[in-house]
Amino acid sequence: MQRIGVFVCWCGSNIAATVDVEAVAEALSHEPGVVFSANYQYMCSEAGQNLIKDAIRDHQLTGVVICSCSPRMHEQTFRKTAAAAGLNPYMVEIANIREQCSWIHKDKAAGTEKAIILGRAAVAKVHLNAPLVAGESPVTKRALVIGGGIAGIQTALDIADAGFEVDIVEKEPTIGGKMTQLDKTFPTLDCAACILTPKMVDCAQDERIHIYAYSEVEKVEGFVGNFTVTIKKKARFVDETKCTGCGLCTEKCPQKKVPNLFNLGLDTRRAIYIPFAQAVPKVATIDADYCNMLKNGKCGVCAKVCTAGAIDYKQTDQHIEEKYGAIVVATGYNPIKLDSFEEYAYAQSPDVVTSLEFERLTNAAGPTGGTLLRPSDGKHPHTIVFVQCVGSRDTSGCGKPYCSKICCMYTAKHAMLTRDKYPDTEVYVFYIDVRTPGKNFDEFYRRAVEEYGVHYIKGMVGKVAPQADGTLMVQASDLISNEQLHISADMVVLAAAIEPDKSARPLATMLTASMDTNDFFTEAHPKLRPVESPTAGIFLSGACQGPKDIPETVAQAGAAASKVIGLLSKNKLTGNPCVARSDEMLCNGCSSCEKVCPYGAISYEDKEFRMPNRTVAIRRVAKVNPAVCQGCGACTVACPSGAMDLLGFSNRQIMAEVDAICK
Amino acid sequence: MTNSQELKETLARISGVDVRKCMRCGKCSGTCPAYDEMEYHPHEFVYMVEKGEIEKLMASPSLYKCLSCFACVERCPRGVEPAKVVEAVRLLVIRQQGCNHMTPDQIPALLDEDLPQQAIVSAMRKYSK
Amino acid sequence: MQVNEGFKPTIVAFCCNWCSYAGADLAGTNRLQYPADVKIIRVPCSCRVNPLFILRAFQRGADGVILCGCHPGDCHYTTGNYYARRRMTLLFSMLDYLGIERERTRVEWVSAAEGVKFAATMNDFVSTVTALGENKRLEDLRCKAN
Amino acid sequence: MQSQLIERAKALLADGTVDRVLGWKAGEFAYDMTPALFSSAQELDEGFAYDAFCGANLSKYLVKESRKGGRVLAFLKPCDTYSMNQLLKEHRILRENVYLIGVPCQGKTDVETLRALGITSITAARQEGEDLVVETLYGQRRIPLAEAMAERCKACKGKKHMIYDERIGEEGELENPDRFGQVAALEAMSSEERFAFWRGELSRCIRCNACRNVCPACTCEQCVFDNPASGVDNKAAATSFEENMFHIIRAFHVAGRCTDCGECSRVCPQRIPLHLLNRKFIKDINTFYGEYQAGEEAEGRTPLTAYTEGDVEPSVVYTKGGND
Repeated sequence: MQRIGVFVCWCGSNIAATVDVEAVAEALSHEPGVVFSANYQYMCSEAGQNLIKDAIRDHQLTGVVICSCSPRMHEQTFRKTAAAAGLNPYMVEIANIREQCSWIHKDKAAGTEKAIILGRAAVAKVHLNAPLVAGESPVTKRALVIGGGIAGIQTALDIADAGFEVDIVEKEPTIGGKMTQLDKTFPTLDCAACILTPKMVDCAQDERIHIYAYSEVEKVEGFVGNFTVTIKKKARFVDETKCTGCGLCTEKCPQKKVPNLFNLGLDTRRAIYIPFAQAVPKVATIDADYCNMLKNGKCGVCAKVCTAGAIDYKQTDQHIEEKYGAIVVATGYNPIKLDSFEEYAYAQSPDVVTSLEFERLTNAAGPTGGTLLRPSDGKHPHTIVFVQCVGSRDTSGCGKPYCSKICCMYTAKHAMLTRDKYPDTEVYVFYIDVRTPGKNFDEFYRRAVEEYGVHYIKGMVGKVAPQADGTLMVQASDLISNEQLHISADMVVLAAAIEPDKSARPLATMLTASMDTNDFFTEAHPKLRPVESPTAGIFLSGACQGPKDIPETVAQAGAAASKVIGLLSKNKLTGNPCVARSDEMLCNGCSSCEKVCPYGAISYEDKEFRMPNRTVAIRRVAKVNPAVCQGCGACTVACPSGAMDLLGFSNRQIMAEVDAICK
Repeated sequence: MTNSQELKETLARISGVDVRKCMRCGKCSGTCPAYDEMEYHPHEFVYMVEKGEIEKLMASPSLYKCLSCFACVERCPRGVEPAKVVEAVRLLVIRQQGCNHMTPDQIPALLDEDLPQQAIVSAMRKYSK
Repeated sequence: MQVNEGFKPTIVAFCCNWCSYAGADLAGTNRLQYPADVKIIRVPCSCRVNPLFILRAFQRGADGVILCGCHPGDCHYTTGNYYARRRMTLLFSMLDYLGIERERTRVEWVSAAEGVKFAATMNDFVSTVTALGENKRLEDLRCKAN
Repeated sequence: MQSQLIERAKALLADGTVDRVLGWKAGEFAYDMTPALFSSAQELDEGFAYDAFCGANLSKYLVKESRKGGRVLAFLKPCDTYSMNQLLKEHRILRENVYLIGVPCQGKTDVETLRALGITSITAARQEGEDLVVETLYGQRRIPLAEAMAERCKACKGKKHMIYDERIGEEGELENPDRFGQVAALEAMSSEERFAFWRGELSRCIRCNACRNVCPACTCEQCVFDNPASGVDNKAAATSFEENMFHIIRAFHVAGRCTDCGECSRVCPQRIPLHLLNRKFIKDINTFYGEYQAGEEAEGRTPLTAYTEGDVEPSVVYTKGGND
């Protein structure tokens, strides 16, 4: 029999006004096992807590029931109080008589009666409580960052700066991500490369950071603090340790007609290539789809010219297994495909480009050397129309229902820079709304209008029609002057919506991290835990969690890093002791529990059991890994034999509560 | 219920369009081939219905300028379907002229051999709502 | 529907810790009234609720049992409420098949932000069960005698 | 057929493939064919039988037999192979320790069915073409097989074996009987009528546990109803509630796993149509989550250990008026 103490809190008048706290304490004092019962103005106050501690010691209490506010509010407080008095913290139960009683009832008699019943249920539960001790697991002091864009780079740098080892896995041959393709960055207009490449170099030079470029995550096992990840290092047919990045091979390769994806296919490169001059690692990669040597064994020029002897046509994919304590997802975004927006003639005319293509066309390292020229004829455009919200805020099924967030600002940037460099160019921006919250953002947009004379027109483009003379007829509505405009343009720039990278969905499955319907990773709490995934040990950085601009991405990257540092600086992780436990005497080994476990916490082993007449039987039984189990209880109901139970919320405890309530 | 509210509800029923989904981007009007012929343009149709100014629309010749090409329906990013609103306002006018519903049992009497099947079906679709 | 004046039903509400229990707390914080007949049992997740618990409640004299969990897709444990949904659908259908009034059982998804929905749900459920009167088809007279 | 089975069993015993045989033998009377183990040719000759009364599903016995060492031969009728697969899925039978022979079945009869046809004092029965020939103390009776078949055989899932190591006879075909007519009829009743119906049936329950003990899905190491720690232990139903609860929980525990073999109703001494509870779950599962037949596969998830994001809400029970 437990020795239970009941403590009824007044919460000032919050409880005491509609619940007769004295009557509750008195009624509960007669419950079986209750040896002490008291009421007090504020149980959570220091004096209140001392009252509990003293009672635990003086009356040798083995269980405590607090009738107070919601356990979501003060369960931790009272558990600590009990622990301080030498009682196992899991011997404390809370009866919620504030949020779920005094605050919702006006009639004092009814409130008091209900409070007594709730207290009785808690007493009935405590009778069946057992001391629980949280399990501990070690922490591998190494982090994995998946994705090497600005988000991944910043997270890795911050983690490394705190003294921990970090690996970056990047699927492209170089880290840097989307930001490497940008020309200038809003709202300050500093050049993207100038602020990004030093960070890339820092990554390469930091001995605590290891970059797996041209690699992908293939398998993830384990749990917070103890992940085992298999990384596939794709064959680049160049020995990374030997290649000096001199680039000679990329000049001599005879296969010249490979679309240059770094420039979004606006020009071509060779079959062996280094994406751009500041690539990290600066190592050549052979594109197996185009290399004549790999395709039909006829060439070998790159091997001949390479003085370092780095070319290795026989290289194969490598699989590396590494252990990590934390994983950061930084898989980023891509502009959506514009196939379903025929009205903008993107596929028909090379002069209709996406904003990212426009970035390349204005970038000094881009296909035109930074001079803005029409892709079709290489002439200077005199009229440019920018269209916003192409596929954003689109619920028709063609695009994305959300706002892509970055388009208003980069379009203002494009328009402003165009007018700055080519004042003879007329620039129109068609918008639905201009959304510029952010420091110096609205000022930036207004400068485009007021100082640079960009024509902002409220309305949408309905149709872009390529004309015989090479111009583009843009038909659009001007909602303010209530007229339909027909603009003869030389170029049209589409602000395509952005979407999570395609690699995110299979990765989420590997990580058991949840995603929303748009394939953005879900955060553990939208406001209070914005950089953590609900799956312990998985953190989110950058646009994989939602559309973000660079400052926001860097801020989130730092936040994710600090969460990782917090985790890795612990030597041991203390788990939640309310986990599932299988009674092997009852277990059938049927695998029902394993199938419903979202965490892969259940495994099976063949175990010997002594049977009557000195015989031994081998049975398959379930085993729960307490470090992985999160305590949802799905397995307990899936189990037909009742072998699986949940500590802290056991079948018998819940039934005792049911009985007490229905009495 | 006021007349305008009643019209609004009838219109919502006939057209099946929720005008509140409109985010006023104007793409319908940007796309409309008959724009210059109209007094009220596609986006105004949607907005005026929302404001309850349906009688003004019913009186406007704009109604008959819409070609029912459905370009606005095709391109609306919110799936508002302005052309269906226009069609529904036309039907409201027809209703007011007393040419009300048609029920399936009225059809046999109206048939003649030269009438194309498609016309019967369209008429049925139009007058049965 | 006839309303049983004066009849106070016993209602057990199983609420998942992460959404519905928090939704109930929010209803309290907002001082939204619902009858004291509802008594909440906190469970970690809607998937923790075993059909046995529901039958047990009826056995011991409950007149209605309601299960509240996170909205499908929002489960703290990602998939718990999906399993709960299937289990409860089949269980309730079976109870109905056995001639137990189907209105005595209910599942409602209530998020932590839906204090208003929680209170409204409970008000509605209590009035439905009150109208049905005492649970007689699935009862254990020995338990009621106590 | 019987001699063919005996010959094959003898051969497999002789060549050491198996060391014992699970089959049927006559009990007290000719019509109570009972599962039995045979470990020699002599025992087979003396006792092994396979006739129209051999309805018992042998798969459940393999849960224990397959763990005893050695290898056991079991004869499985088409419907028994579903239970076999389901038990393999649940890792209850060690596959390497069993040797399965699929045997043909034209449908089985039982004494209750024959009694209802006015046939008593049975001494033997055999199939002759489309007829069942029953020998009784009062002479021979000949009845069309379709009439003599047990209730469950009239809703036979087909003559195709789902799993076997070897098969005797031709491969059968799947059939698509109307299994849910009675369930639908109940659903069509009012709530009060259904309650009255089930009370009438379940109140006859004497808690002999025959349904549980014969059920191939009820193989728990310890049943929750026998386990004092489960909180629902209950050896004998004392109230109407407990009569209901036992059958609701039993049906729920086997939901998604029940192959609809019909053994529960076959063995019930009180003739309670227990299979109508299981079929209700099967019907609901098919309607709500798509056609599913437990035991068709030896792997995969059952409907209650799976989900889709778009599953119906429990409120379907009120709105679709599921049961009326």
